[in-house]
Amino acid sequence: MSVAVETKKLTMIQGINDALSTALNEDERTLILGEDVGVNGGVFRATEGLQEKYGSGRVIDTPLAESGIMGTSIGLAANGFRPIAEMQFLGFVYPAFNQIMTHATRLRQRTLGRYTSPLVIRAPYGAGVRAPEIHSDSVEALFTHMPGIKVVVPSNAYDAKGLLLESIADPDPVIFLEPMRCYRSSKTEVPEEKYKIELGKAATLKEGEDVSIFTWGAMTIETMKAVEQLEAEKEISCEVIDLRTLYPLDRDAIAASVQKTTRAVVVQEAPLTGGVSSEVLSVIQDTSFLYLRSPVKQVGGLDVPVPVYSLENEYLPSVDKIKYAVEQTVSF
Amino acid sequence: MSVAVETKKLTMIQGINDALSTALNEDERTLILGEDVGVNGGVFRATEGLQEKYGSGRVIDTPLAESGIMGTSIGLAANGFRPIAEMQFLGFVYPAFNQIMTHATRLRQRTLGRYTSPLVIRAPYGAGVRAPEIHSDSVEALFTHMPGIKVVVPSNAYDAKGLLLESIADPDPVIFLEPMRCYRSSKTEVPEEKYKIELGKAATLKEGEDVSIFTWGAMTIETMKAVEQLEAEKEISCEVIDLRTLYPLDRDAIAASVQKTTRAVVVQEAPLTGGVSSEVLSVIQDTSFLYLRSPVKQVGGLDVPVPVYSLENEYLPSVDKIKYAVEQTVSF
Amino acid sequence: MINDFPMQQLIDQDGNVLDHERMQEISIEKVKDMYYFMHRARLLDKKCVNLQRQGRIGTYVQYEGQEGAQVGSALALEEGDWMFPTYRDHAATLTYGQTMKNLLLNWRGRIEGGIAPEGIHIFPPAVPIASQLPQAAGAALAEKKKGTDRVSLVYFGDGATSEGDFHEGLNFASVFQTPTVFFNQNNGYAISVPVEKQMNSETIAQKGLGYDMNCLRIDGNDVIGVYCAVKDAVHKARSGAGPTLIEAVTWRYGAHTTADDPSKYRDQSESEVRRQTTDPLLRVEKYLKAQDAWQEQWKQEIEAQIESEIETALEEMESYPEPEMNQLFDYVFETPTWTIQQQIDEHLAVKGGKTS
Amino acid sequence: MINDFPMQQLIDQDGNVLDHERMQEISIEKVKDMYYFMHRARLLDKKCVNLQRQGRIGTYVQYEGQEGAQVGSALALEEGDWMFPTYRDHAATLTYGQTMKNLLLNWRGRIEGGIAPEGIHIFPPAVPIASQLPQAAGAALAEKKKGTDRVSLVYFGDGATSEGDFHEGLNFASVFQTPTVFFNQNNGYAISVPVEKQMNSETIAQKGLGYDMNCLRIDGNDVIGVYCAVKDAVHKARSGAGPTLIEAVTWRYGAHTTADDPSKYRDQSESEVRRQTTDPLLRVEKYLKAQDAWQEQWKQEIEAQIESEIETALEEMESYPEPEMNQLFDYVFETPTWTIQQQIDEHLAVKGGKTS
Ligand SMILES: Cc1ncc(C[n+]2csc(CCOP(=O)(O)OP(=O)(O)O)c2C)c(N)n1
Ligand SMILES: Cc1ncc(C[n+]2csc(CCOP(=O)(O)OP(=O)(O)O)c2C)c(N)n1
Ligand SMILES: [Mg+2]
Ligand SMILES: [Mg+2]
Repeated sequence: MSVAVETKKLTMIQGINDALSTALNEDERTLILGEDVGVNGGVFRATEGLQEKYGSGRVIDTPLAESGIMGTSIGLAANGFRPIAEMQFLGFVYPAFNQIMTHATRLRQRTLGRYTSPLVIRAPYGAGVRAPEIHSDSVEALFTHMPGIKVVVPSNAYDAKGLLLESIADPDPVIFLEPMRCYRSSKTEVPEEKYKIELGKAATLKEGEDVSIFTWGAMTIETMKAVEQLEAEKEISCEVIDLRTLYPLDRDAIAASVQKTTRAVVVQEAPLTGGVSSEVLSVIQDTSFLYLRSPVKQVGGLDVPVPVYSLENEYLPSVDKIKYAVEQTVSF
Repeated sequence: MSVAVETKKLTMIQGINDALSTALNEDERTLILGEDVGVNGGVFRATEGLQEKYGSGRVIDTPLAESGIMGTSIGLAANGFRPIAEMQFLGFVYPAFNQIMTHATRLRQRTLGRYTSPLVIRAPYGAGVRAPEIHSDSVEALFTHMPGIKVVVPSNAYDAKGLLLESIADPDPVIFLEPMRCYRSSKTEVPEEKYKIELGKAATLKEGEDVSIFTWGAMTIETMKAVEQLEAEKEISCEVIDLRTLYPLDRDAIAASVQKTTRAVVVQEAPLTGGVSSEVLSVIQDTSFLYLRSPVKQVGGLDVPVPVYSLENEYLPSVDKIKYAVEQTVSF
Repeated sequence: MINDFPMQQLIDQDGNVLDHERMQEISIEKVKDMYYFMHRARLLDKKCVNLQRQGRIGTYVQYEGQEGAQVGSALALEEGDWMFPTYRDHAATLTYGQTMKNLLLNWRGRIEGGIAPEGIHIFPPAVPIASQLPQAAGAALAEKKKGTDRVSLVYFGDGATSEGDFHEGLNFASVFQTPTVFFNQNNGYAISVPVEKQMNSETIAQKGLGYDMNCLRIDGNDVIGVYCAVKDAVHKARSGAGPTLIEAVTWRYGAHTTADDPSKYRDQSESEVRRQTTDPLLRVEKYLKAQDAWQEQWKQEIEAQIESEIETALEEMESYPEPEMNQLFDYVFETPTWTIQQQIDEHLAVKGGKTS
Repeated sequence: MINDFPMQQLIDQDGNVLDHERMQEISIEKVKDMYYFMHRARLLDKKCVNLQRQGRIGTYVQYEGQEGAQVGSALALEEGDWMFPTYRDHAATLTYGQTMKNLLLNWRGRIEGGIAPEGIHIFPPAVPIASQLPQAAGAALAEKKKGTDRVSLVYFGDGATSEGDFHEGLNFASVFQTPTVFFNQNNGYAISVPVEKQMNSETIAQKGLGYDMNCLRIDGNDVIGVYCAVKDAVHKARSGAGPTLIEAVTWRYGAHTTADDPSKYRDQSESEVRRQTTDPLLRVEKYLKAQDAWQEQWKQEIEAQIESEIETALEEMESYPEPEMNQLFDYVFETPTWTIQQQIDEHLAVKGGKTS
């Protein structure tokens, strides 16, 4: 049996807009709050047209105060709504850190389930789009270490729509990080209808035999480029896995891939030390120690503040660095 | 040649007070800012007697606002002073996160050295003292992943004094985390005179042959207990290393120990996922892959919010859990 | 500025009525109720200080002296309203329906201690100072969106006014005109820091001016005055006239918590003087006496009743089953992640003595 | 409330003097200086918008329309004072001594762009909104502790007043009575959000009341009025009378940044009307004309001079050497940690083509 599904080719930002509209349409409790999300439709147009369609009572321009946005969202969530709070850029989530860390993530436990915070925090993030200072931080690791919140990072329109709808439906807080470089870098076929993608499940972007490369978000772009060259130039067969959810990681997918290829490289954009890549290493160590033929190499941003844009290409993991790491791993 | 050094037996909190007094006495630019640090001498008495001695212009009771404390300290540091900002508990550092993450740690880079923030953030931290909610968080990993700040954790009076004096002298931001359980858990001989301990250097608490255990802060207490039992009951010879500085880690000490014992366990108090222990694993993987006979085991707190005190012993890594992990590692 | 914000009273500290018209609304029975709730709270507080000394509960946060502010405000709420307390507001939560048993459990470090009986909307006491303010604005905004006339009432101290969240909470509430009452208890101190070092302004009430918010300053030890002021603010909120900031001036007699030594930073004899002069219970007693409505026997009756209530609660607390481990795991997410599940398994493996 | 905070002017929009006494202090030369600095800033701004369109610089933040507020305030500072600008305050920093070359480099994403010449205390432009306010309090507190009479002047927008750091900065400054001038440019919008949605109050000046801080509201397009008001505030600060909050009402003609499309959220024709009516340069021109002190030739002379200055700066910018990699590494810590050193080595190994 085959079912005809209507699809359209969308950029990731369109996929996100589609998911938001779907959620607003389907459930009256869904609200969007943030800076410039209303009339302006968001600085990246993620919420374009939504206030017009669903009203300023549901797509709400807030004052410029991230802690206020989060605190208000927690109150709304505990009292029956499903807020989607936008942080205009992830680099501006820090003022809201206290609300997220001590309240959003803890309310269910603090009340043994009486109150919950079914909310989503959306934030554009990452470097590589020549944005001003502080606009380019990739601090997903701050949230993977925070008990009580799930961390999701899509890399394309299809995943973005499905993962965002699942995040909104999730009964607990989810932080949904949107790599700015992926917003318009490609288009994918996206079903017009509603669908969800389970959180905690990685996607295999490419199968391979010699080495597993784990990555997510914008680094999928660099990684796929590196892999293309590696396969052509060096005949190294690479498996590429887009982790998609960073907490909880897809332990089974990581283990299965490493156990097949016996080698692994992790590519992250964030500063190397203390990043999510070290956690992927933990999972590999735990599940696949005896399979490993060489040390897991981590490729990451430098342990320096994300610089202003003239230096961002030097900061970011490059195709060459990924190739270098993969070659080192394979030839170890 | 031998030099007679006057020492006194101090608790860790006394060692800290001694270091603060030394720094205030020696350098006029040193200031202390925080909630209740003045007249009250701090809720743990870390600053006891200091306002009396050095005046309310140098030991300053601030309004109750952590972001204000940090922001003001940054302005003072950039303009010639050496502020030591106290966060009353580490669980209350979150409102100051933005100032630390986007300013204190970046000022030197943003100005190519024109302005700097030679400041120290002190904070009591960790569970196990039956403190109220949110008072017991151990979130050192949030800072080890933050480029531009060093992370120091003493476990006894001698280290505390030497490390704190070095942190104050450091030309860049240091976050100095004081495990509350160590404040009065033991006394050590502390020289009366000034001395410093280099940051980034671990201390070997005990030499051993079969397995290296890396830990820091209050977990040194649990670990030493576990080791005593393991050696007595199971004849497992354990090397115990107190990392003392979590950023930068003591790579050489970690490598040397693992290469000697060929096995490693990391014990941290923080929730397991995304903690500093994964970073220790990274260093081991990078430096000592071929030496390892078994996967590095990590023992940590649970991936749950630090609970209120009736449950904190269930939350914290226990002596039994450490023993279990060491045995698993040795018998792998 | 302080002249613009006189400390409003209905009853002065000698029990004299200052606003006869307003007092028409307040029956003697109502006043006796207030006294009852204050007395109940105070006896519990005294008991808790003793329990802490005996090591039967952990570090305890006293509120003695603040019963007028807390009880008066709590009584102005109705069913379905939302209360956002701090760690010090147990007189308020107790009055609004939290059980004594749970309050005691709270000081035993039990999660149950922060949960009110089904149907009573009390958030668990906020520990990170001022963080509850934007949340209270959010909960009230939810009611407004649902089209009810329910309100939220949020407690916070003088020290809390320095936090960014105080400002953001008031701003959001005023911008969205949420039905929220911001109820400040200015007890003069944030741990050791007197209000004069906390702020440069002479009143907290005036901080409402920056938001064009209704704001006033009242005597927090005048329970009837507190009740009326909060009632008015609640009424405004219900009828769509937006939030109000109330500064209730009060005093804690004791230490910040049982872990604190107030003699380090203030002369405790001031508390002794206040007990004789501005005490909220004493004031009602004087008022009732002046109205010829005070019966010593009644007082003894309610006291006996409260004491037996406390004893019962204490027994319940002390015989309460030990916490289940699953409280740690089962409420982080609706469904535990594999990371947590793996940790449970290992935890149980170690506990069960299975060490390999 | 708005009546308590009338928008103060020295010169009205037709160039008429409203406060003759005060104008005694202000020589025609001084006014011409102000015009010169405003014109210089405006020409640079226009140039930058063009450079961005041509792709010669990155996303750019316009300030056209706000030159009165920025130049008037900057001129009130003296050597050794501290300036804390935002991303939009280049007319101020330029006037206070930042170079055109560096401003241009700033928009090329160069670190040098945020650094002022040696001896001029300008902090790099703050991007996280309002974060610079407590820092400005801190820098001023340092001067006070050193016993100098130097002050800090901090810029921020209407949107910034919603952040917790606005509140904490003002509170710290008022509690410690730091010599700080909080200079708000209320340009009506925070990106797309009009000030009416940002706050419930009609003025920003009134927010100073909560701190018992000097506060006033001025016409930000009246450069002379701005200069005098800030001069007064600076004088107060220098003489130990503490901080001041100034709301300067102004308008940005253009988009929030070159990445923004203002037609999404407002009718841009309002900017056109304002160019003809409230423009800060036009006003000075009218004033000078009324004083018979306007020479078209002088204007052309300064224009030519400014244009050549801009051309020189542009050349310097475009011929500026590419950034050195070491800028990334060498300024994280005074001495790089091994983690960074290892990353440098690997970085160079890869760059050097040494792939194993
Ligand atoms: C964000 C934060 N910082 C610091 C603390 C530590 N602390 C607990 S109570 C307190 C003083 C609070 O004073 P106030 O707001 O006046 O309330 P009161 O205790 O007098 O009722 C402080 C500093 C905290 N709980 N949260
Ligand atoms: C903490 C933070 N949140 C969000 C942003 C994104 N942002 C940049 S400018 C701006 C609006 C600022 O408005 P206003 O304070 O009025 O200053 P203006 O831009 O009008 O000069 C916003 C929301 C930011 N830079 N920092
Ligand atoms: Mg108080
Ligand atoms: Mg603005």
